[in-house]
Amino acid sequence: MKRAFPIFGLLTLALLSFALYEALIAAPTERTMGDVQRIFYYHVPSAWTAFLLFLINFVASVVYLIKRNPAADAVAAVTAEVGVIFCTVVLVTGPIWARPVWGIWWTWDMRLTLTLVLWLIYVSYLVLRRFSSSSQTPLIAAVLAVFGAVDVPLVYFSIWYFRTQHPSPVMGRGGSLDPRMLHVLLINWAAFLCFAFLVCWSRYRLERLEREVEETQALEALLEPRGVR
Amino acid sequence: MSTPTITQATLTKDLRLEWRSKDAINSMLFFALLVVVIFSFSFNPTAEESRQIAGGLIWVAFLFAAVVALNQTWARELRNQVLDAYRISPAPANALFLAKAIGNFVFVSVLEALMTPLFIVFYTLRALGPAWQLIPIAALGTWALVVNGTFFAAMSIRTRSREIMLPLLLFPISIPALLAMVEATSAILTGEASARFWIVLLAVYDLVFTTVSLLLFESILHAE
Amino acid sequence: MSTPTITQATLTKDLRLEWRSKDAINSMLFFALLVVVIFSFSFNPTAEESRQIAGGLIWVAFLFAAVVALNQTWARELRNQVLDAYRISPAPANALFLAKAIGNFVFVSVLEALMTPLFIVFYTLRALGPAWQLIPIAALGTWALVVNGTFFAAMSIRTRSREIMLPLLLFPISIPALLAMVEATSAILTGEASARFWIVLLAVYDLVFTTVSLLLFESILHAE
Amino acid sequence: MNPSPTAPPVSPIVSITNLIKQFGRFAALRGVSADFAPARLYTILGDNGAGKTTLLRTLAGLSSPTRGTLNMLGNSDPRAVREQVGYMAHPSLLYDEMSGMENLRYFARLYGMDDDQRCRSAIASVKLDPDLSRPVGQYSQGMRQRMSLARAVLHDPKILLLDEPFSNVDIGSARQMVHLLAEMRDRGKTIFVVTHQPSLLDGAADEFIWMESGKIVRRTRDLKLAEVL
Amino acid sequence: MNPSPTAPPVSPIVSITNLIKQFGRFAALRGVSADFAPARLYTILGDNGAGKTTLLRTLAGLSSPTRGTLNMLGNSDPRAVREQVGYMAHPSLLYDEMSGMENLRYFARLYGMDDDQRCRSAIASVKLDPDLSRPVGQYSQGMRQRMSLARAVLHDPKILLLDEPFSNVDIGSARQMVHLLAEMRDRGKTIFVVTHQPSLLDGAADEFIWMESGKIVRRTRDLKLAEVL
Ligand code: HEM
Ligand SMILES: Nc1ncnc2c1ncn2[C@@H]1O[C@H](COP(=O)(O)OP(=O)(O)OP(=O)(O)O)[C@@H](O)[C@H]1O
Ligand SMILES: Nc1ncnc2c1ncn2[C@@H]1O[C@H](COP(=O)(O)OP(=O)(O)OP(=O)(O)O)[C@@H](O)[C@H]1O
Ligand SMILES: [Mg+2]
Ligand SMILES: [Mg+2]
Repeated sequence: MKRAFPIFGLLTLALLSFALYEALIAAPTERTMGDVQRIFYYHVPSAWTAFLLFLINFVASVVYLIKRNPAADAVAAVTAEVGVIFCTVVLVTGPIWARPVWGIWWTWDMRLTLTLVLWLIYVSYLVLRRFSSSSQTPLIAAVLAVFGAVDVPLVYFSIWYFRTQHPSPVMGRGGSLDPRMLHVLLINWAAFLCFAFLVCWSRYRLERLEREVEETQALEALLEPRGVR
Repeated sequence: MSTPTITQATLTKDLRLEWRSKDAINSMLFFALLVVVIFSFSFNPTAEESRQIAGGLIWVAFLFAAVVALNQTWARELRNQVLDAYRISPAPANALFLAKAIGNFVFVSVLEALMTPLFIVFYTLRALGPAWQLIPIAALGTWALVVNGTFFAAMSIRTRSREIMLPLLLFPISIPALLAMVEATSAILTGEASARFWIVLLAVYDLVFTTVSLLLFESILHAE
Repeated sequence: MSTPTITQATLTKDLRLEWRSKDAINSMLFFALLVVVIFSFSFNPTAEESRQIAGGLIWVAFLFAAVVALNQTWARELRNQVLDAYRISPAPANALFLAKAIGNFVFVSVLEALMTPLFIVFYTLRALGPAWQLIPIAALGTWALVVNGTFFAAMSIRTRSREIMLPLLLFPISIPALLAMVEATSAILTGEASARFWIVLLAVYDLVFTTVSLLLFESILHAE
Repeated sequence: MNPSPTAPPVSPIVSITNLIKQFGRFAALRGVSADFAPARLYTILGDNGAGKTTLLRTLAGLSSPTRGTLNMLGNSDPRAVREQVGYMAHPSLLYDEMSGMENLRYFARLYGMDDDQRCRSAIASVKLDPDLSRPVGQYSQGMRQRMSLARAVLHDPKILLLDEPFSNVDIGSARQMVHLLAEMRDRGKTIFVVTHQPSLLDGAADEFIWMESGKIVRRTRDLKLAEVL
Repeated sequence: MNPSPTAPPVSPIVSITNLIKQFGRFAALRGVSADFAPARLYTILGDNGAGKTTLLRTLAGLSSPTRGTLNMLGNSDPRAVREQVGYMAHPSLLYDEMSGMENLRYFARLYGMDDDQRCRSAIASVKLDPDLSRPVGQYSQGMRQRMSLARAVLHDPKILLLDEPFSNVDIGSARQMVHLLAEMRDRGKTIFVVTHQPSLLDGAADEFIWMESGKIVRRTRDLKLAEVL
């Protein structure tokens, strides 16, 4: 177990660099957009990864509410953090891409808006975690996570119907996408998934360690002669 | 000890107390006037323009007024830790939640009732669509704000710097509801589109979150 | 026991409590972001008419932020009746008032500083007039909101039905300030007119009401 | 933990085993174990910060133990026997804005009761005037204290947890309250009284329980005044 | 009102004439007249609702008399001599969010003092630890009570008004507090203590003042325990 971590780390590193090569060099240049389009290989995978992590967060939270086991809470905390990071990447690469391609930084296209709202929800989740007093944090956070997850489909529908005057700018899926591009995209996504997993893993271990330390400290506090009142 | 009776008891208790010190209502009215006035100064619109923005205007005002009210929801229960008295009693947690939510619903509705005429006057609004639909929209929309607001207010009891916490939790979750309210209202005011979809969405939203709240409130209440 | 030292002591005490957790600033940033997002959902930024009222929109947003702040001004002093400890001390009443007012001013100003750039981005605002003037306007306007707000809040501490009407009676007084802020801002955004008159008006307004508050606060504080 | 010298033959109504309560790193209860027989009047003594309130709150189900188990009325979860437990705390647990009668009426409803007569007698039993229209916030401290006791006994619970009921109460009334408690004990109630004026309960109490820095250190039949003074 | 048997030859430091305090139609003080000599320790006794707190609040200048005059340190307005008066109330008058030391530091500033040493010694004098970082809100009731006393004596006032300083305080510490007060009296302070545990002050107090329904009914040199018990 202890050894598995660094090994996996190396693998991820290799995969990432390969993906980088694929994305920047191997992948064919997009006709109309030119090289800017290559940002696509980071944009989309991070989006998908973020969504996946938020999903895990939801599951973990539900598990915590039922079983009340701290491990689930740790998982929820970690996935939320990393998810928000990847979501931020999407929100940054998006506009960077949008600027040259559409000539504007931001539009209220449904996908963009959805990402933004998701980001808001899970940032508020993190804020809550930091602000609530320790003993109840897991419970309250889990509850909020459920609220957030339940909210997502509603957000989706509302935005889907919202301001339809703005045509969705994102180029069609599948068919129009050059298979080589798709290939690179998938490699990148795989790399991102490994990377995300790696980060989550280490954060998770850290989380657990902190809690163990607290436990032991508390036990010592029990043994030591009563301190000042 | 059935939920309805407790709910009713708690609700009447709260309403009576609020009525004695017209504190909340006053601050909200004060606030409402402030909002309407500042908007009426910000520009005086032609009937056409005002129709375009009135929906957003009204609902943003309502949203923030609601936050002011919701922040006071649990204040009374926290003084002298009366909440503990409820927690050790066999009364069902949901009764308390419902009572508080309904109470807030009443407040915000009163506020809305106070503000709407002001808006209509200031902006010479005239609905081109079916005006009667505005009533279900207002009701559903208000409940959407209030049910989550009450729940999150209860959650933020257990956090540092409560007052700022509530909007942080409430706003992101309420976005779809807010969208629905605004869009539905403007749809009816301008009469350009039908508000049916939005009304349905609001109804679903209310249904979902009322259920979730009722399922989870007990654990929040008894969180130490 | 000079007013400045006490003011400074109280202010630092309050600020330390507010910012005890480093996260406070982040949470406020987030709040600001939320407000702006809510607004851009409610007032389609791409629509021309909402661009026109941007001046008003900004001030409403600031107003909301102010309300959030003002609502918690005296809460801390009332718990455990700490206010009594102040009242029996020889410390000058005005020191307390100034500390609270300045505290609120800081809070609201920070929020404004955070929100403005967001507004500019979302609404792609561009001042056609002298933009730098917006700073004195914001400062003066915020102080106008805050000084009255703090005072009203203090009065409603000891709410008997008689006194609670006071804020509502005094409310019309704050209209000129609101008018000035909004007009000045839009004047500068549109660049059509000069904002000088409004700035002067705001300055005078602040001067007058700060004086009045300082004169009257002592009697308010020691009202039984 | 030396077992009670008066270990009751009857099955205990409340039994605690190795109860530990921690606030962060600080342990307010450090392994409390004890059995309590029904129909007794127990007096809990101890210095400030000894953990008396914490113990009572745990019994009332208001705070959950960090470790250890407790069993009340044959039930391991205090919340399951809420109807049977009455708790009086340091704060009044009353609405300042309402009159005493209005307060009790409301709390009676919470326990599924709805008769004024009962509220009136509860108030009368603590020597207050049921018709006093003054809001509780304007009561004198001692009056508030008594009203709070009335709230605790309102639903006539089997187990009564009183946290310093006599503080701020004038001696005369305090003695009356003691009589009231003794008589309730004779009617089969089990009563726990935390107090710093044990002399008041001398004679009335069945057992005195000394706490020190989160532990029960002594249980004695009668109060050797020498030990406290 | 029989004049005090011990009418002091020295000029009184506090003298009250026919003090009346009404709350709406209810009169909490019904014509109180008395002179109090300096450098004495007065104990005020009386049933709940007798008007003790109201009297103290009036002396502290927190509530203004409906009728009647009072004169402190030769001054007819209590607010004029605020530096010279210390008041301890039922509520703690402390910020729950701040540690004891932070609280005192702030209040010291209000009295134009700015030295930590003084705060530390004040806390130490009530047998608490100045370095206890726990916020006051997490103190036990008795700890809070003591900290509140520390606040009252912080600026070392000539006149000290203490409203039930011993309630919730364990007997040992209460006795220490009494010693502290006696010694302050010897240093020339005039001290008024409202309490329901007069036995604590037996010997220490110079005079016992009995109040009944808003009047002073008796002033005696020593406490005939018979009268209270
Ligand atoms: C401005 C901020 C932007 C945001 C927040 C954003 C957000 C997203 C998200 C969340 C996804 C994954 C959702 C899904 O695949 O269903 C996505 C996919 C995608 N985005 Fe963006 N995007 C932005 C800008 C852009 C721009 C400027 C382009 C290029 C013109 C673009 C092109 C794509 C493509 C091609 C996909 C993957 C194909 C697809 O899933 O349909 N995006 N974007
Ligand atoms: N919420 C809390 N967080 C941290 N520490 C706490 C908390 N509540 C109590 N404590 C600490 O636990 C210890 C025991 O508190 P507790 O109130 O049980 O004492 P007590 O025996 O009731 O004292 P008193 O007789 O003064 O009421 C105290 O040192 C107190 O500071
Ligand atoms: N603000 C108020 N409004 C109306 N009545 C009040 C107010 N404050 C006190 N009273 C009444 O005045 C009477 C005396 O109150 P006070 O607090 O002085 O009694 P006390 O002697 O301090 O009693 P205790 O020993 O219980 O503290 C009580 O009947 C109380 O109800
Ligand atoms: Mg206690
Ligand atoms: Mg009193």
